[in-house]
Amino acid sequence: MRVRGGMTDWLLPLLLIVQPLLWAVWALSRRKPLGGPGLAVGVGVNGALTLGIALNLLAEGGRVLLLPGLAGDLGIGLRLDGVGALFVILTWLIASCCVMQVHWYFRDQPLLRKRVWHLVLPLWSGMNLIWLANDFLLIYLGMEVVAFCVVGLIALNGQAQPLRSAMRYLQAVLLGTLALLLGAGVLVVGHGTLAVTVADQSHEPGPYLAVASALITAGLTYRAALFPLHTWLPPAHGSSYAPLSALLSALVTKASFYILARYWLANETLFASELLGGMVGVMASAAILWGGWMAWRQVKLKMLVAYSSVNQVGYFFLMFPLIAAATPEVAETARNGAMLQVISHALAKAALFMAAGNLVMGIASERIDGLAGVSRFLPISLLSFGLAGVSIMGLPPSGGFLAKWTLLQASLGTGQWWWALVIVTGGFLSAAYIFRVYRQTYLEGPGEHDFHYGSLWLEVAPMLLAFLAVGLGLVAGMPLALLDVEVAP
Amino acid sequence: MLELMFTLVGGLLLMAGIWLFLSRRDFALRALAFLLLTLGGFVLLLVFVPSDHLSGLILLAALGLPVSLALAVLARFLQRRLWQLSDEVDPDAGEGRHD
Amino acid sequence: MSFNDWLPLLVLSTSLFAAFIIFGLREWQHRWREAINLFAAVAKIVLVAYMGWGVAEGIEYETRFQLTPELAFVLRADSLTIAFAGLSSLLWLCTTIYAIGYLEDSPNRSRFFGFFSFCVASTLGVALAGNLFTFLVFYEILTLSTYPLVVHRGTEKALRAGRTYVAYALAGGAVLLIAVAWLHHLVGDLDFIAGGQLVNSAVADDGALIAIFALLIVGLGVKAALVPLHSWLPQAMVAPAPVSALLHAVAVVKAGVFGMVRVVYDLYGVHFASDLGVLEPLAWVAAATIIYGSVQALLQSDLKRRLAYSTVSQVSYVTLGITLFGPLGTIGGVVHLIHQGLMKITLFFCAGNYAETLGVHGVRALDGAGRRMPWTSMAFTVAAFGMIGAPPLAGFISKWYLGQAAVAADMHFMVWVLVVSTVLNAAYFLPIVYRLWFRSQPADWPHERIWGRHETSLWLLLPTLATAFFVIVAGVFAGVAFSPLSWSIFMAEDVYGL
Amino acid sequence: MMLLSLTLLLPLVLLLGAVWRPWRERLVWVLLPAALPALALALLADDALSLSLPSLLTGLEFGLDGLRRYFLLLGALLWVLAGGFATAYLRTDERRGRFAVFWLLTMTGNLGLILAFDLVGFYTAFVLMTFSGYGLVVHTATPEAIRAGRIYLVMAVLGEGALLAGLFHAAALSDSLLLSDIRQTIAAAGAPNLIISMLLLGFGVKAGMALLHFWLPLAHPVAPTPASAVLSGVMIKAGLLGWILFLPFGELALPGWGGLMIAVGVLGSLGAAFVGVTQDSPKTILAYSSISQMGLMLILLGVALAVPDAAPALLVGVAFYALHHGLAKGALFMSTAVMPTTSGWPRHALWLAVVWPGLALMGAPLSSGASAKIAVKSALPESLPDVFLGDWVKPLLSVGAIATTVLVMHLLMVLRDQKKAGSTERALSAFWLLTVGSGALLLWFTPWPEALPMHSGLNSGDAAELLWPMAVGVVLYGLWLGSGVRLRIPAADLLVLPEAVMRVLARRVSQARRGGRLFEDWLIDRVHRLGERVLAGQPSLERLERAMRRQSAALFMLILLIFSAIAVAVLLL
Repeated sequence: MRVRGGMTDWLLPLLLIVQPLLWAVWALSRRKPLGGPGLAVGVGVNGALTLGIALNLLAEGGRVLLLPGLAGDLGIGLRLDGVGALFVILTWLIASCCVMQVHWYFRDQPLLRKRVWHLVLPLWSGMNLIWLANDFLLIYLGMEVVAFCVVGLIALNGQAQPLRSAMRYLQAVLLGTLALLLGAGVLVVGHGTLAVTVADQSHEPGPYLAVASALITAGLTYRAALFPLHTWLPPAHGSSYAPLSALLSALVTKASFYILARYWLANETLFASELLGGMVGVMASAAILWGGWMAWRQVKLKMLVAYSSVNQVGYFFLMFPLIAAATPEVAETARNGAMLQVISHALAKAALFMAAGNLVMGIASERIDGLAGVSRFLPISLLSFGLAGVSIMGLPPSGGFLAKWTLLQASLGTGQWWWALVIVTGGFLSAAYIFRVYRQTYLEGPGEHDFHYGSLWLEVAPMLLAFLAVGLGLVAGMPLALLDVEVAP
Repeated sequence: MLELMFTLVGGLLLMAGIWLFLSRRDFALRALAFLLLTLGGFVLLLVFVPSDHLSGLILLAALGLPVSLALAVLARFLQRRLWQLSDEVDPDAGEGRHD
Repeated sequence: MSFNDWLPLLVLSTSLFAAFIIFGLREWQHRWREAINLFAAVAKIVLVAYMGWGVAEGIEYETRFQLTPELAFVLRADSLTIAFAGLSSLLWLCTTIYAIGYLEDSPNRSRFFGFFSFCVASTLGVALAGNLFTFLVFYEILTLSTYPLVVHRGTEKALRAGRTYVAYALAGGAVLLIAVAWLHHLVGDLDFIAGGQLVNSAVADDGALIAIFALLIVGLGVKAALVPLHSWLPQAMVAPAPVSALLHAVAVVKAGVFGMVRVVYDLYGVHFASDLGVLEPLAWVAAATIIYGSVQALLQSDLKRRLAYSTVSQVSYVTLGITLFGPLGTIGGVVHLIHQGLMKITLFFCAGNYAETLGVHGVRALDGAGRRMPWTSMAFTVAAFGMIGAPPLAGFISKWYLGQAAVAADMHFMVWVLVVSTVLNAAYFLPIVYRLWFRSQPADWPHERIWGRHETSLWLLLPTLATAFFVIVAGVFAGVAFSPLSWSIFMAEDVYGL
Repeated sequence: MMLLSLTLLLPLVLLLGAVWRPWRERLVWVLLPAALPALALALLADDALSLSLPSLLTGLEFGLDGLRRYFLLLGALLWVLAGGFATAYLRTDERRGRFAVFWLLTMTGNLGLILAFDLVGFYTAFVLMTFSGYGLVVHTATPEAIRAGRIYLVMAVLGEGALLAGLFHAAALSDSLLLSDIRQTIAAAGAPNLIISMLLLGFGVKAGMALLHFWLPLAHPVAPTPASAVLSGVMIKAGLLGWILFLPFGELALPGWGGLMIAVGVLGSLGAAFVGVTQDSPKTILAYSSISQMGLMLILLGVALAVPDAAPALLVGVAFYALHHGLAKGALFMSTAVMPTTSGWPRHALWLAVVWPGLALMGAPLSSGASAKIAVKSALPESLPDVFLGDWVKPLLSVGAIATTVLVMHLLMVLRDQKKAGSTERALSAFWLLTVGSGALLLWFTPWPEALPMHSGLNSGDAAELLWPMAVGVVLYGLWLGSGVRLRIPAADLLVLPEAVMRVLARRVSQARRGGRLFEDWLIDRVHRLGERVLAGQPSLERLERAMRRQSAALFMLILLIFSAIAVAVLLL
């Protein structure tokens, strides 16, 4: 229900977006870097806010909060509905685990610990802004905040290689967002609204909507690292610190997909996009195959996990061709499948990166074949890597499997059975590179390795996330129910 | 008359952007070229916009373009920082699998 | 949710909890590990026996969770479940005792026993699965839980065998996933019902159903080692003896065949399947596997590889049994599912004993082992004659029913397949029995280990003798009430509604 | 009822003792008593007797009827006497424990199959007897014994396979497993050729039918004497009993199959005698004599099959003939191992005891052979219309008798030359004499009321019938001995051809085992190597990735143009 919204409606979402910023300012003002309790308080507050929004949503259903005056007419404001709330909860979950992991990972590097918070926390608020924004302007704002923070995080250790990946990431961001901006401009000119769900303001399809969709889709595929435009992601995530790349790969790439999904889900009926969907589908299938193949060939553990992201992003984007060709309820199955895939991938990828970080730190070498005989030394990290791998491969009982199953159902529902083949081959390829790592861990090491032990706390977060990723398969009912909370038109 | 002037300026900006984009291969300038392209796009859009939607376009351009400019400057700064690290080798070298 | 609803889940979770606890144990806590393992095994047998008694009385056990609006996770116990669950829980106890003795002082035992009980949990999951989706879930988990067991030794050869195994198993799983998804799309959620689910479904498109059946059989055929898909089985012989015993006698191979039994009887319905005309080609594939497996077994000089190919051949008896339309075929197939488990596990235990005690792996090196290890060799002889199908042992019962079923279903060629395979079985088992008993001992064994008075450690010997004893009892007392044979007859009755 | 279960259970219970080493050493002593219950059952039990065990296997039924009684009497007598003989014969042999185990197993199998009333029970006992018989054959573990054992086992397994096929078809036709019902259903189903041929082949291997007899002349010489006595006396009769119980005698006229059986029988009796004469070891001659006698019995069965109404009498005749042949052959085998050392009249008396079973075989008057031959001749129908060799049966039987006489004469001559080989042990001679005596005396008083009436063969008509074949035989043997023709045929005559084939096959298998890699192993290695090569090499993919990375901006422009082109195209169409 569209309402200008009194103060009470604005309080919770606004607080949710601003809280991480205030937390960052507080962190900057202190001389010593943020200690354990400080972090715990911040996470607790954010958790409470997230919970508040989710409960409020379940109680009163979805609604749109528009800014007063001119901005309101253009549709600028916040949109509270199931999908947004789900992603806010997901962000809280993963960001808090990453915060804990960062805190323990940089235990003996106070300087870095000081600098890292003023990048991570604004990133968190930028993400929350993107999830809840109703229009392209706020989305653009959120994307740029996230971009600034991510560039900083990638280039954190100041060596040449990460710096170069940061440059490449910056180029991707700049070009992608400008295309988004131009698309929004065409939208404003054509339909006089900036709102993502154009249907709220006007209902007749037109040339402006078609051109705008093309521009926006192109821009966001670049930011989301879909196949031909994926090249910035592996070096960026592969070379930065493990907990940070966990945060980046689990959340940041999802933002662009999230925006594009909202746009398509809302306006797909307005612009007949069978062909565009097919093109995105082709790129997605190429991403699955290429990502899987390159991941299987990698020598370094973190590069393997990074390329696995390229592989998995392909699965999300398979949703678009399915929506384009589907009847409403099959489109809903496709959406559920894609969202489940996003959630389980976010959890699994974060766990994978953190576990990989622990393993790399333990055996002091980036290479996979250095992992021989590690099963005796780091069992818990290995187990979390294994469980997360199960979800990535899409084997039961993980969330990945249920997502793969739902996408299969959607693909068969739309009659385009070839996407099913792509999904299954992709599953096989991801099994290939995951088992390549398992294989090494079972190899009996030559003699006694000079492993050095990190702190035990480092292994808690990946284990928790891995269990969530695998357990998602059994409790998938809840997130899907949340997805159905819509904004009444 | 005003439309004609706007289309002329928009077209000029587009041409400059494309020329800059094709001529230099380093990041910052490429970013700048794309910025010019988008600016040209906006100016052309001004020709078609009905009067009541003008405000939305202005708002969008007013916010978007400066931020993009800032990003282009950040790209420039990072590039110079990169050279300072005296990594004279081709910036793309060492990206591959083997290092 | 009365106790009857929680029982299937309880049966499943006994070994799941055992797995998690054992994973937590440190390497040196082997007292604790053995205690938990044995307790879980015994508890499981008691529960399955109770459930078996209940099913015989006609009580309905079902645990059902609704994952998504149209997808349910169902665990149900019916007569076929009890047959397979009973077999796997009984043999799990024997194999656990055997494994404790076999891996006396080897590394990574917590990891081994953790995945060991995890593997049995997934096998029981396969047995208890109430609908096709749950079956698929546990079928895939089985692959995951058996991979670490195959590569347990950590040598290059073991890992290569592991890679082959995973490639085959996941490919099979992928094909099965497509088939199940397609069937689910056509017909919706598919509970296993005694008379078969698709008989009364509205799907008119027989072409699709036949294609789905083919995909299902290929997916299951990988684990059931049908001919073109069987090569992973001999390769996986690198695994330690208890693993190859459990894998080949009970867990992986039987899961595949059990799946086929479910698909033909409880999903398609045997009448509907034979009208579709899908049973005939499957019978030919099974026949080809039986003959190919026996011939290959003849050509193997390594004992475990010979037993592996013998498994490839023997498991297809069950598939053959299913495809022979008629109650006799069902009885023969299901009873062989149980008997083959008993016989094969005994053979692998003996192979393990010979390898562990005398360091003997080749068939040629077994001369005179009968004199040095009389009890193990006696068990081997009993199981070998059982496999050949010599009465009064268990193998004869199943061959007897299969033979009659082949005639009843007037597929006379299958009688010749059974006869030729019996002769081939004799051709590759009798020379071994001859070497054991009628050849003199070599001067000294490759690397012999002495266990005081007994021929080998009791941990290894007792399970072997126990399973050999079961082979005899299952054969001789086949007429008794709760014997495998009468249980299969009880099962065949409600499949054919006699 | 109790006696019946005791017959089967006693040997098995004694076998349990074999597990404990000291008890197994003394197991040899218990061989004789183990068979006593069977003997008591044969002599004392009344006919209508049955024991059913529903829970064993698929429901076992045991019992006794008139026809089986002959076989039981033969079996019981021989197992008792040969058992005692074996105890004495093997006192010094250090592997006697193992021999005793196999002996008891074979005995259980043999007695079980005689008493079995249901198909599965019969087949179980049959298989048990076959496989444990192997243990007796290879007891001496000499190279010849091993070879004989291997051939015995190969032929036994092939026979088993054929039998199994036949039984599957037979069992599937009838719903009940009782042997009598099986016979009815086979007859009712018009005696399908497949079942009849499989049963003939399956039991033929065991009964030493012509062309399936190769294992017999090899197995008997190598086996210890008591074992060969039992092998020839009782075990090959199991094949005969199998034919009698399964083939539909008296219910269906099968002239075709009858004719075939007669032809094979003739081949067997004459061929075996011919080869037997050329042998020089007494046990091999005896083996060929058994094949020849089985050939005769096969002829009689062929006639019974062709003419149903003559079947009942003929079957009893064959059973009686088998009883006579078993005892005579057992005595002869034992005599090969016994050497009378005394001189003067005891020497001649003992020599007569050796000759007497031979005379019985020839069918001399006053001997068991005479009454058997007369009983059979009286049961033969006059004419056998449209049956191959139908009206030649009587002459063929007499030709058979002549051949037997020649063979026995040859045997006695060989025994006379080799007398020094036997051992002088008192007990051995005692059991040997007992066997000869039982053979001779038993037939004079009928063991059970409705058995066949005894013909002493003294009245003129019968005597002439019996004597002229003997006379012709003696003359022929004299001529053959005079002519000095010495012919050497290897022991298992025609086996040379199949054995060569087997040897080639075995070499191919061992060669495949050693060197030849399996196709599938080779395939899997190729796949693994391919995997490794892909992982290591192929920089082309790497170059493509780097090129995409360098040109990502241009790529983005391209994607942007493609998308807008699609959007415009959709608009225009």
